[in-house]
Amino acid sequence: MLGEGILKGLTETARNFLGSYVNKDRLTTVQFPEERLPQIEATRDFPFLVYDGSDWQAGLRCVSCQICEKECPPKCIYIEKSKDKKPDVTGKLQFYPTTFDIDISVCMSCQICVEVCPFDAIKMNVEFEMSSEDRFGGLLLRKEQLAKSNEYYNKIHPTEAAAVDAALAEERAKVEAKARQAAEAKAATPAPVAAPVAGETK
Amino acid sequence: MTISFLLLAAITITGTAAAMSLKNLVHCVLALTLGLVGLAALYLRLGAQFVGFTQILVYVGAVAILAAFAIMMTRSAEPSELSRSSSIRFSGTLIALMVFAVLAWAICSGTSALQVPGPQPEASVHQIGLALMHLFVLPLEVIGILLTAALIGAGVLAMDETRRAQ
Amino acid sequence: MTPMSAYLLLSALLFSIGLAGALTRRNAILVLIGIELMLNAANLNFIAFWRYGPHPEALTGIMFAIFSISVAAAEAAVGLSIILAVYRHSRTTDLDQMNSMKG
Amino acid sequence: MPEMIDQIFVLLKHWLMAYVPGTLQPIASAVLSVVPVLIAFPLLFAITTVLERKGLGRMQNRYGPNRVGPFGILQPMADGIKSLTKEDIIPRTADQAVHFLAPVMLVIASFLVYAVLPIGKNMVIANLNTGVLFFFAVGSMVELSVFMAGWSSRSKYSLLGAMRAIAQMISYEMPLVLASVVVIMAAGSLSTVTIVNMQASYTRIWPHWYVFTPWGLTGFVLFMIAATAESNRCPFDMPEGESEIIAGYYIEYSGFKFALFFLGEYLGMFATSAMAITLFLGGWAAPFSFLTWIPSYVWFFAKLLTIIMAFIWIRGTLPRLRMDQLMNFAWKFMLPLSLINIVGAGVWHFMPAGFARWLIVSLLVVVSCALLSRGLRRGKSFYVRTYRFAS
Repeated sequence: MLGEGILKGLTETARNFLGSYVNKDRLTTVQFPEERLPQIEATRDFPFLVYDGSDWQAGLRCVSCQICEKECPPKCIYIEKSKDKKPDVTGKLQFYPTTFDIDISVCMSCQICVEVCPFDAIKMNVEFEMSSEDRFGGLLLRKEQLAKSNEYYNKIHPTEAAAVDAALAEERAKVEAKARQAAEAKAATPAPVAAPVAGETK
Repeated sequence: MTISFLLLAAITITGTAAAMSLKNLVHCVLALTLGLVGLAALYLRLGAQFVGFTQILVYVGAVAILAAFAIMMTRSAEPSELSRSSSIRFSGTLIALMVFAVLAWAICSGTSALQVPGPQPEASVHQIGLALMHLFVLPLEVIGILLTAALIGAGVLAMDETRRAQ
Repeated sequence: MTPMSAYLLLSALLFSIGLAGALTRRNAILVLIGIELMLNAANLNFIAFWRYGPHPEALTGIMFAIFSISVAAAEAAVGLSIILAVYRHSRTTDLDQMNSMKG
Repeated sequence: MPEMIDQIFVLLKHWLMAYVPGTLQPIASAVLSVVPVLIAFPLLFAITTVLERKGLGRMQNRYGPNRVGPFGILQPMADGIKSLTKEDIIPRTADQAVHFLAPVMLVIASFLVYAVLPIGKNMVIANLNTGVLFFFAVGSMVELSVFMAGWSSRSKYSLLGAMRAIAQMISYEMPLVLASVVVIMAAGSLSTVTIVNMQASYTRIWPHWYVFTPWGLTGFVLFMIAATAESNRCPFDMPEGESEIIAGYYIEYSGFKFALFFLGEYLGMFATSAMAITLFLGGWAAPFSFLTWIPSYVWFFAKLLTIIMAFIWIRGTLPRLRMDQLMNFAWKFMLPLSLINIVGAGVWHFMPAGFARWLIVSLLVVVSCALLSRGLRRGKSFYVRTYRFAS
């Protein structure tokens, strides 16, 4: 008979309509600024720079090797390498970026920069409310805007950050052990074999 | 000669004259509807409500739309040359003018007895229905048959020949 | 009050406009519209004579106008479908080019 | 006292008219009748848009607009300000005059039909002898404005949309008129006021609405389906199918003219709904004799809102029809059924009152409906669709 399916459809929409007032499951919309879904841990959008310690200028892990700049597919990273060297958090002398800009209007969140970075200096952020009225200046992030503390990194990506910290600590321990060994060797035989290592630890 | 009559007459004449002289065929149809609406208003003014609204329903709602459809389907909306060769145009207009002159002469010399209307006659739908069912029942049936035949005939004529052959 | 001759003159003018259009235009659709206009002029005459005539209660003029409108509607439908059929054959609605029967 | 409240607007008008000098009386009377309608129905349009969006949202498991004002009820104002301040773009190749006239004519035609709709007892702008005919005659002018809009925009989408709209409107106008013929037969009048007065009486508590007869019910259903098609609403919104031809005939319009099209469309919907109420649902008459103390205009607008809700419900439920389904439905189902319905109304009129005529007329309608729906289904060959390139 004509009209059977229509009636079936009408009951379904009526159930949806009335049900939406009593049953939360029938209203799947999240009303964004007031309600937010919990973020999953693997969320990522734009890169930021990690620094250790409390002073971002001193603790920046980036040594300005410019690998990320070269690897970036849309070429949104711009780095100027410093002429001089500054001690990093372990006290080793390193180059540092005088300028580190990321144009997030160009960035495509591919995470290649994070994967190529040998120093774990660049990581992916979860900050997404970055709308700006100035599409050139407002979306070009400078070094000071990009620098975020390691604690912040630990907060947004706990598992990943813990792994990174463990790896870094292990490496530093290895370096220190090596240095100690070298120092012991130096103490035993004062030959200038471990000069570069000594230079590093100075 | 009241102002309302002159206004409606002006609308009717402008619309129909534009319909017969504009280049773009769609404009012609739109102007025609203007003229026909003016004519319907004249019917209303004469007290023939039923005919006036039937005029709008049939001419504006059906005939004008049909003509517009035909124009679209025959791709003649693009303006072409205004009309036939100038001699035909001239003689056609001349014939029309002569017809008008003869008619106007006849009207002006003949109808002096009927210049003043009687009291407003009643032409309610009820009376029209009764007249259609009593005195005019045969013409009504004939019109019914004619319209049915026209409906079927128009459908068959407009149908694609390949589909008709199937 | 408007004299009846005003209505009759108006209808005569309408008729002439329709006639002129039917005689001078090349497009078949417009010729059909011209014929419709002439029918309408006749309708106006019917209504005017009904209103000003001696026996308006007989409704003859109105009846004539109603029948005339229905006939005109049928005529328009059939005429336009004929134009469509012709167009399908000759790809034109120009009356001057429909001359295949010309000797 | 209820009588007084019922007639309050009529009395108010008479009271105001007493202060108007004699020469201005006709004009003042017209203005006083027309202006309330010109205010009430656009207001109803504003309310309907927000109700429709909220209702549709709930049916689709989402909130509707709920940002502007409490529960989003000020959304129409925001929309209005937006469309008023938007740039009015006219396509370069468009036919300027026709492009401008189309929305104006649509709105004028949509407003004109309200002249014959009785929105309460003694509340009608013009009690025309040929009211129903006037309604359909002026309603048919909408088609012309749709054509003007579609053609003058010089866009393929709008021309296609206009062609679809006109084909659909012409096809569904016939069942619309034929469905209302049964009421005209029963009432013996084309005047809307007379038709409502015929229905505003009661046997015990039950009203004499035409919808409570077999032919009346069939006529009502046919009228509502045809009215849905006539006002281009879902599931008959082929002319403006958003996913195919974007907005159909008014795609090239922007700013306030677009809003005018929207207004015209909704006004047309209200007008046909109000006509359905007038013809079948007793107009302003109360549904039970003990409820007559509620003012008549309240009943009218309550019925109108109910029908609008039904429209929204239908829109939230049904998918869009295909063009051939649309045409087949109009010509192979609606038209024959409405003709049979007229025969049924005639049989009803000439049979003695009683159970027998109920049975016969109901059987006539139900059997023909079943046969016609079988006929619609026949000739349709279902087959399993294969997607050659997908798998």
